[in-house]
Amino acid sequence: MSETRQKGVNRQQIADRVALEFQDGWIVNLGVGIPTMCSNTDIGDRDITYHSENGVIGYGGVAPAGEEDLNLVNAGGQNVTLKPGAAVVHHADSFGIIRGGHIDATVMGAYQVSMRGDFANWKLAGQKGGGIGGAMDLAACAKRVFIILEHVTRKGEPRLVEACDLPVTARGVVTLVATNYGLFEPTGEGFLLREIAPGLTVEEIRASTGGTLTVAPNLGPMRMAG
Amino acid sequence: MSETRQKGVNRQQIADRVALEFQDGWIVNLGVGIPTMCSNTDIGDRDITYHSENGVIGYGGVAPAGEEDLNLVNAGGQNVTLKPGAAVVHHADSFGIIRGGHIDATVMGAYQVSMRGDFANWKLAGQKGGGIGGAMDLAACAKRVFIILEHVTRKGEPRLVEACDLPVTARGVVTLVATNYGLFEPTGEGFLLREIAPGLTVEEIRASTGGTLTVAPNLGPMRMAG
Amino acid sequence: MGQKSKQVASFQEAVADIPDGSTIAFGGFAMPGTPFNLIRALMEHGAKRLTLVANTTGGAQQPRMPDIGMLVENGQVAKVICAFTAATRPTDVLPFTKYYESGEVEAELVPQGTLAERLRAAGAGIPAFYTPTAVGTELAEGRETRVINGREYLLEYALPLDYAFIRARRADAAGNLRFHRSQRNFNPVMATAASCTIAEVDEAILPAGAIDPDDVHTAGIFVHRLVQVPPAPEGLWPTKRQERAR
Amino acid sequence: MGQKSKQVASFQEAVADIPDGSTIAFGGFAMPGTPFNLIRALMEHGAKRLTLVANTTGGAQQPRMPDIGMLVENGQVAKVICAFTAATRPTDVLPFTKYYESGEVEAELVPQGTLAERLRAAGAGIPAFYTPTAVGTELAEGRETRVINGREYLLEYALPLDYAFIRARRADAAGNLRFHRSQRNFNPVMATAASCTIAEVDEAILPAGAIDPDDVHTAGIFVHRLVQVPPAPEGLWPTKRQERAR
Repeated sequence: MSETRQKGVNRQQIADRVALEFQDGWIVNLGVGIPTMCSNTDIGDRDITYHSENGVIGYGGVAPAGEEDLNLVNAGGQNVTLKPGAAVVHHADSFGIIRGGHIDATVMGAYQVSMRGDFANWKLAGQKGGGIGGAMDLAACAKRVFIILEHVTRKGEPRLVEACDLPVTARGVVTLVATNYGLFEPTGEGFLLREIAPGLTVEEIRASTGGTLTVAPNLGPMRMAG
Repeated sequence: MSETRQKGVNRQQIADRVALEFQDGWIVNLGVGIPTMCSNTDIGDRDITYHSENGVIGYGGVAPAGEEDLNLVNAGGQNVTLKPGAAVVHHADSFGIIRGGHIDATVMGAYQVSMRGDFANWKLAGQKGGGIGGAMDLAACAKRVFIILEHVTRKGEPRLVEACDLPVTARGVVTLVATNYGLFEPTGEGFLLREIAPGLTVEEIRASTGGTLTVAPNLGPMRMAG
Repeated sequence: MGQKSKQVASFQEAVADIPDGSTIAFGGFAMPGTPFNLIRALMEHGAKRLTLVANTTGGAQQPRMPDIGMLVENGQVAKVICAFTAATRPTDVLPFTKYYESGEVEAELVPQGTLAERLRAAGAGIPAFYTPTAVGTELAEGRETRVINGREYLLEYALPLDYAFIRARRADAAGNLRFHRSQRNFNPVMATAASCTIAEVDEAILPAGAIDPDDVHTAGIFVHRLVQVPPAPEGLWPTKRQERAR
Repeated sequence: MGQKSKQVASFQEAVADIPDGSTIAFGGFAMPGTPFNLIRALMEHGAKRLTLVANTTGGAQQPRMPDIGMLVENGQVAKVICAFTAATRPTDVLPFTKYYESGEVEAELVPQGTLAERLRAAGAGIPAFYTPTAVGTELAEGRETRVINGREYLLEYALPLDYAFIRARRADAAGNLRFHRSQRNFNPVMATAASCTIAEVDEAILPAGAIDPDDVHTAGIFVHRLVQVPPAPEGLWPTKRQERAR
């Protein structure tokens, strides 16, 4: 992904906008890629516990070079640190936490998200097999599913679509979508544009969005962290 | 139970006879009452791991007075000691061990055992409710179920019966029955008498046993420990 | 995490918001791990029409400690879900029995392993599972079974809780817990199954991070309130005695 | 217990009796907890028509370490059960992919949490359970679902293993194990699901009882063979490096 090619806000800004949703005391699972960048965002003194599929509860930032514990990684395989109060459990207990509804929010990347809240992120068209990892468990069971993606593909096609044509990860679960163009809510009948990125117009966004785009009465600029 | 009232071997001797069945490396669960006494038996250098429903794996004898750890009990609530190599798990994991077939033998008391290997030990006739505890899990899932009971009730009625008239704990699971009269195997068609206690005759035993009693071709005296 | 302590000042405060009709589980197997102080506070609190979940209904031990039998006698209980509604020895009569036999209180008798697994399932998002336990018994009568690989199994459902009352040896401010020996028993499992878990703790609450992450038995995300047990006689049940150094 | 040590002298000896057609699981999530030394020994051993269970098929990391992809290239594998048959980034091509796409090797793609739970179920005597994961997806097509309390769930079956290959930080002679940080991952769960669990261990094997019973992560009853990992370069993957003291 080239930052110059894409309009709107940059990747860290998309992550920042999603991180602003996190409320004090939440347990949050961040997917590989842009979602990981949510942990860089300054959201004041809100107390967030980050959970990783491999059973790490309460991890912090990436370990400084030379200080890595090689046996301590997050879901993306990065050597992370632990915050005070962290705990480690095994994989079945870790997914018990996920499946049991103990995760307040999961943030994931996706290929497509539909206006009914379906999304696809594990298998490309024509591919045999795929990479599911923990995505289906998180998608089906977290209290809130936030999706981060670039608004259009490299070919300029919409990723926010009326219905996913790729195999879905879960149906009807997405509550919020953040892209470089803005912040959206799948409503069932369309995508509700709640915030708009600087330099974009509603008409540009509508032209790049599949399905129906509606605009929130209180449409505002895309909120930034700090 | 009065020792003078009953014929045949005493309670410790019944427990001893069952303990002689334990093989090197076995994981064994002992029920409350006479079964607990199996851990007193000298079975040489055979390495037995005793498991208790509350998640204690590898407990030893009862703690000497004044040296009890009040937070360490076996299934009967006795303050026990731990052997080197012991481990503690929680209740769901402890019954995962039971249900998962990791227990080589469970030894339990019972009100009745049938010639098809059913047994009853949780509810008396006419009682509302009962005391199941871990008995149904152990009975259904241990690799071997050994039952210890006195051969007849206080009224002199057989406890080895053609079919249980009390509510059963599990069906078709009992592989060995030890009583003060001898050692028996439920075969489906009857009880096979394998060993006979001193002072008893086959005819006396037959008269005190429900269902069919058959006698092993190699019938021997009831084996003793040590 | 760990910025705010989960410690509350008293047992009264810890149970103050419990509404009538709640489903509450109590850890404990024999004496170890039983939240006697929280049970006493619940008796003082007076919440009614409760559904209680525990291994036993209590009342067999002497001297008598706060237990389900006492809550029943106090008129607070509608139903009990447990592995014993009677003692194993028919000669022991539990205080609970007379209320159960008269129909004043309802009971659901569940094999101990099935009880533990139903709680674990509730915490782990498994709505139902199959088990070989109780197949062919009175408990399976009229219920759904299924043959899998030639063996018959009983369908059992998750048992979610509103509250879990548990007891631990050690806690940090983030709610991470450690249990001592067989104090552990049902406590970690009930903690995962409850919307709100309240732990009474033998030792002084430590700062967050004082327990190594590899040594945590119950993760703090499952624990919502902590109360330190004061020394006897104010606090019930010896907090530490005669432990064998290994 | 604890009278006889479970330690064996070499990785070769630890895997010597593994027959063709076995189902073998490998612990590990990214690098931590992966039994690289046992995998290498299995490649030398040469057992064929294996069914392998793991989170991924491996091959993404550089330098390349012994993994499922290598066992596949070695002609030892009939089927793989895992949560990734392709990388998350479509541009990463796994060595496994070409064998899978050509049909030489079969694969069963399972969501990671369902995989962990199927293993846990096998160890805990639960033949089948319901889960919300994968409902409404391609993975649920043609399979049995059930509505419980108004929500749809998918029926999943236990996944029992012949062997589990795992890696731990510390062990005693009785087989009790401790893991360091995220080294734990699938390892304790796979250990419960296997008829024979073989653990490679970072540190020298301790006498039975050297690990406090409250500090055991995997109980020795689930562990059958222990092999100590020798120092690099003979032993694969640093046994201890740069660990932050807390």
